[in-house]
Amino acid sequence: MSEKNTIGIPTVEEIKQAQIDFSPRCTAAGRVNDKETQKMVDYILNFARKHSLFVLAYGTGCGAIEIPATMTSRYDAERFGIRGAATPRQADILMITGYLSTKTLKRVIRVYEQMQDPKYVIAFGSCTINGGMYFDSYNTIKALDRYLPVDVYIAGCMPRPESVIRGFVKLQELIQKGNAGNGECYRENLDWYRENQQKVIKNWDFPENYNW
Amino acid sequence: MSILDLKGLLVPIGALKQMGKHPHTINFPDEEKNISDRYRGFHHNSLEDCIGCGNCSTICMNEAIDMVALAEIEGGKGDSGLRPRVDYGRCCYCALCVDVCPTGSLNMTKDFIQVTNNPYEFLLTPGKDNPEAKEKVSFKADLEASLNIFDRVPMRELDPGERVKSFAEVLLGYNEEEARREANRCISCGLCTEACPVHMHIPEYINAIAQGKDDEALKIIYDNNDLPEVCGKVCTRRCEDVCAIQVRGEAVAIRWLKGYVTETADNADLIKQIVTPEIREPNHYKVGIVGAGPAGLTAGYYLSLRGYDVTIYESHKDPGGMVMYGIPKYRLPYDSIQKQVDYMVKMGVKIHYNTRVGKDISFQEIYDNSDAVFLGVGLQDAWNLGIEGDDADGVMSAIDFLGKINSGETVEVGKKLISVGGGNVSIDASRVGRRLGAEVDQLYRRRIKDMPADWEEIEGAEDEGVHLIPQAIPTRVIKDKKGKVKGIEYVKAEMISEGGGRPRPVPIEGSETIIDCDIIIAAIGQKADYSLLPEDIADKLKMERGKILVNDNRQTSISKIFAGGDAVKYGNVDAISAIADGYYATLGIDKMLMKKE
Amino acid sequence: MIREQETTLYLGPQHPGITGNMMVKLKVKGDTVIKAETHVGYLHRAFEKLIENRNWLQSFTLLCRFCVPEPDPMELTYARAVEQLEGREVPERAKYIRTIVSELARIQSFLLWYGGQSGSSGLYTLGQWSVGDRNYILDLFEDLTGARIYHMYMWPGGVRRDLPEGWIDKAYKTMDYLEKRLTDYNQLLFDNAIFQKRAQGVGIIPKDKAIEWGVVGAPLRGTGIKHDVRIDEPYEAYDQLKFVVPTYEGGDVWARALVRRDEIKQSISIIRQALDKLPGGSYYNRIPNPMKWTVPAGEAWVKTESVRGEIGFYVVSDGSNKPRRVHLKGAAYAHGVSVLEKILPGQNIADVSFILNSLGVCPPEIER
Amino acid sequence: MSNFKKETKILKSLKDVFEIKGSVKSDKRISIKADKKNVSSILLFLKNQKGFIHLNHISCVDWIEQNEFELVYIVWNPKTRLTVMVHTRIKRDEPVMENIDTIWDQANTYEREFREMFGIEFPGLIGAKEFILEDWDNIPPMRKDFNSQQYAIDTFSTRPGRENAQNVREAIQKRSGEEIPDFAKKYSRD
Repeated sequence: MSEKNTIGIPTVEEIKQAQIDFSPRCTAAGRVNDKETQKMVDYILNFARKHSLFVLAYGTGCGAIEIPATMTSRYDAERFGIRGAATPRQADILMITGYLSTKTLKRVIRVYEQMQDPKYVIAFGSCTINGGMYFDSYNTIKALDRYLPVDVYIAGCMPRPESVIRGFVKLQELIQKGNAGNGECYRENLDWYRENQQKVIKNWDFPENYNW
Repeated sequence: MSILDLKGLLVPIGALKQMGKHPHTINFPDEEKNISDRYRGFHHNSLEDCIGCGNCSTICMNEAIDMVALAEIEGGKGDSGLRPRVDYGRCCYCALCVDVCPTGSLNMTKDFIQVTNNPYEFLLTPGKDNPEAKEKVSFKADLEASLNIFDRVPMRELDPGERVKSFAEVLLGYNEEEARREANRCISCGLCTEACPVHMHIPEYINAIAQGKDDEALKIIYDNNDLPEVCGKVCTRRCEDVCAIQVRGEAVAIRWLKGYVTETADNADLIKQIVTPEIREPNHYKVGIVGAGPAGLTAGYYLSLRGYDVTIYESHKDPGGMVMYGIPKYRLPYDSIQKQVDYMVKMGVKIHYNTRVGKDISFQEIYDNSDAVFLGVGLQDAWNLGIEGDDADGVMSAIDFLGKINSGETVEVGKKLISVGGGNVSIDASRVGRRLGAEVDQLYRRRIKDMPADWEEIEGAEDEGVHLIPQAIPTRVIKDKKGKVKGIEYVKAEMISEGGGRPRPVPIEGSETIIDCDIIIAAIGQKADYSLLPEDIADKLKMERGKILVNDNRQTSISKIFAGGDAVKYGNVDAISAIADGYYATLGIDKMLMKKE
Repeated sequence: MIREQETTLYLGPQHPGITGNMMVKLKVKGDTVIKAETHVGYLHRAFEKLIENRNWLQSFTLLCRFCVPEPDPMELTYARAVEQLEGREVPERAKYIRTIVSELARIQSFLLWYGGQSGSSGLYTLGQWSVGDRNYILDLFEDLTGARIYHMYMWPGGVRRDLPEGWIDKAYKTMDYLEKRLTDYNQLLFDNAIFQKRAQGVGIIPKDKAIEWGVVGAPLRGTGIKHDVRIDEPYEAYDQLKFVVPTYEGGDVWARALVRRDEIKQSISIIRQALDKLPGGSYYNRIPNPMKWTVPAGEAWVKTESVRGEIGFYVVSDGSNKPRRVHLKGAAYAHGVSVLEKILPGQNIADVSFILNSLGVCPPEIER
Repeated sequence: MSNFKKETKILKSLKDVFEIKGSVKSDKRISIKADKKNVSSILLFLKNQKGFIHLNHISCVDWIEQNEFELVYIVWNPKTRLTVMVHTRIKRDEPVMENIDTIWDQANTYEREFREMFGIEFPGLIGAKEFILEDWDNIPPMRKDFNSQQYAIDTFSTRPGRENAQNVREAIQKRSGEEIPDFAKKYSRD
């Protein structure tokens, strides 16, 4: 390719840097301890956690339509120890099933903050990754990880039950390795998240303290 | 209803009969469900078939598809060198991109699972990042269900029987409705602009036609082509060869659309009114132009728009050069050229007719009086057949033949005319021969599909009764006692390809055939005549194989002399290349003279 | 002695029974609702705004997302509106295929409704069955259109692709299977004393007010009034097929459930007839190049009988390549707000989501 | 046309009582244009005298070029199955329209939506001001002069990583050295 065409086009490094600046990524929860005994305990804890995933029954967007199909007899997600939970206090997983309108985002943040550690977030579909087909809508957020730490993204619009199951399996793997559950990271970076959240949510009437 | 509704309590228990039945659960991921043959999963793009037209990127309402440069794709004529990259943080899997793909290279596959904790991993360049998905292509760019319209709006033309009776124009041109419909087929990718020697703004003017703004279209056309009506009728339209639609269908009729627009302005005043180009203040530089052919006219027009004092010297009595004298009037009516030249004269171009440089005025005089000279002399002399007896009375070159006919002289064609060659010129000669009432046979060395002439011309000739004899090499002209042509002898040839090159015709021994005829028209190429140049200039001017060498600015080895058109070694011999030469010489002259200040 | 006191109860945004988020603000005394107020907007994506930025064909991919459980009627209505504006003919075969697809969509949505209705009354087994069986219809869709939920299949001028090979047989087989399963569903739901007791006499819509209130679809037919766009203003191939529009008296949840139960049967019969009669020929009347496609200026009001009742599209064109306005009137627009607010007072708190489901409220259809 | 007997009859009876322009659009569709002040009496007349008891739809179109909003009331008669579409135009500068939720309750929902999305006032309208949006502080979003894409860019962040995309037309133009004049650029593909 001739040199003429590359003028004004950012290089790979520049793009990488922009991505790093864009979102602090909460990946490892850092629960892996050096001590041998602690390692053993962690292993058992993670094993137990990954086999009983309680999903908060809060479908925020169109992706929720494949959740019934996943949960019911044909795909039967209960094989993996996944089942619904009615309230955030009991739930381990928050599913963001697609687009989030700003009005819902406010509720979702409250829900997320009410959940007990360890807690996981699964993002469904294009909309959570880069805005999806609502990229120019004035009422939906575009990149979910600016507002909440996300553990697993699933591609699709909307993800098929197979994709959903694969997403849960991936989450289980991450849990076993101790690489999932970003509640702590969220707390540490709370200021950064709050700044982003408040940019979108105009009337900020949340309780002052985080642990509520 | 009683409190103890026995039936209502017992019947549901009957559902227990389902117990022990094999569940219909799919044990994903251990067991996979069969994905349908039409599933819309991730994309796959056949990188070789893709031409980078970017139509997928345009139709995508989610702005999910970017066109990016890939290291392994070079690009070239008819290929932008870019390939689509899909952002699965945007894609909604609607497959509109598949249905608008003109080449059918973009398809969707049965792959749909991507799970990751890194949100930056959802960019995929189909075909490059997932070559293995080729086997799993499911939702295909179906020709039948495509959103592209692959069939051209047919052009109305005269009935072949009617045609041979007169020199009336064969193609009747699009009417407004047809032009809009045809313009609507264009996907505005712009691949064509690169193939066009002068890089006309094709997508823009077609878009203007589609929107019903013919005036704007004409204005855009005149931006870098001052003879659009000539091009609209006789252009070799290399643009249509690289049209994105042409890959699986018929190319957009770019030439005919241009013809349609130019015909909407049917006199010079109207053109002036519509085009209203910006004319710069006179800058007192003088430019002399030799030859009022397409190259000379173009240079003259654009130079005068830029404020130069331009004078064109033309040896004939009419402008247009080869376009005027070499193209029969059923293809390009006299009015078409005259109208455009009138317009140019209105814009300030001065043309001296019947002024042969070297005879009526010396080249040295022009050279001394001008700040720059443009040579657009063209190829005036034809090559002889170069076989025994080609000096016979009745053997003539197609250029002479067509020139005579076009300037109103009569040529006695007798009963049988033989035309030799396979280019547009020889087809023209054949078809003119038919119109003059002769029977016509046309001899060509290679196969019909090798003919350099336009397919429409070949078809037109056959429709009108021209008898094509392919793979025939003339060997001898037979004369009668008075030295007049009596017949022509040719041998049949077979095509032999050696070393992967273009197949070469090789004569078959003993296949000599003789056809009786009254006149033989040879159209096997032309050469330039530089006798007008004084010796010292001719010596300094660098040539190669009889053609003048020029750089990108059409500047010759003598910095003050620019050259263009058929006489220059720069691309093909056709009107649009000549126009391009004239246009780029204008830019070159402008650059040279303006730098001086 | 219990002291009765008024309390405010916020039901939602998320609650079982309906597809999508919506909040109902209830004033309750004891466990009886006194006043209800609907709050929507949790799923507002500004479709109608976005469509102004997209051309006629691009809009069509957004439209099916208006209401997730029933994307097809939206596509169909829009396609018909555009065809009406343009005066574009649809081939006979396409009309039949469209009829089949709309009826399949009706069945799959009803099966999902079975799940919601039984779930909100505490009967989870039926949900496991019907939602599981719904997958077989989604499989049919997948074979036909290439996607499970958002088909983007019926577009202006016809349908996108012809029926694939062997699809008709598969469709017949699926219909046979479903018809058998309907008896099982009856056994679990309609013969069940729990459901009968919870559904009868709950959430009554008065017959004399129903039309004026804007009630449509199954809830309207549940009051004994027979109105269905498929017979009022027949479209596609409905005027060539035989079917009955079931009605039940009562106007309560029970009557609405019975209407839906009978409609599945009718839909199966319609699909069988359409498959039998399916004509040959072209399936798609080509639209021009979508990027340059303009639609003549004008307006169209087109109604379709969707799963939840009558939906309509008000489409305005100003002659350009983008729609001026595409305005959806969803069935839930009246059901979810004004009708709900009228029938909830006097009901039990526990019945609220039950009633919501039986009205077929789809919040994304209200706020779009 | 003789086919549209019922339709013409309704139209005539309307024309007798009110000052309106109107025509029968197609089978079962009657379209009339009325002045803003007449709309509620026309709707009342249709509902009480002519049996159009079902309010199908109310729509609003922003005709920013003419500086007007168009309101369309679509009513339906369940007996004759006819539809009447009543169009009226109001000024964009003073967007006030008569409240008709006394005629049909569900009109209240539409009017609340239009108040929020178009900024049209309906005097006497009850119900919370915020219907769909929450804490909206910009111009009403469904108005044509509100640019949704620009707002989205300003408010929400787009994920970086795609900046190396190129425009096909520009890439070819750069390669071939073509110069597109300004007056032609608006016809280029975007």
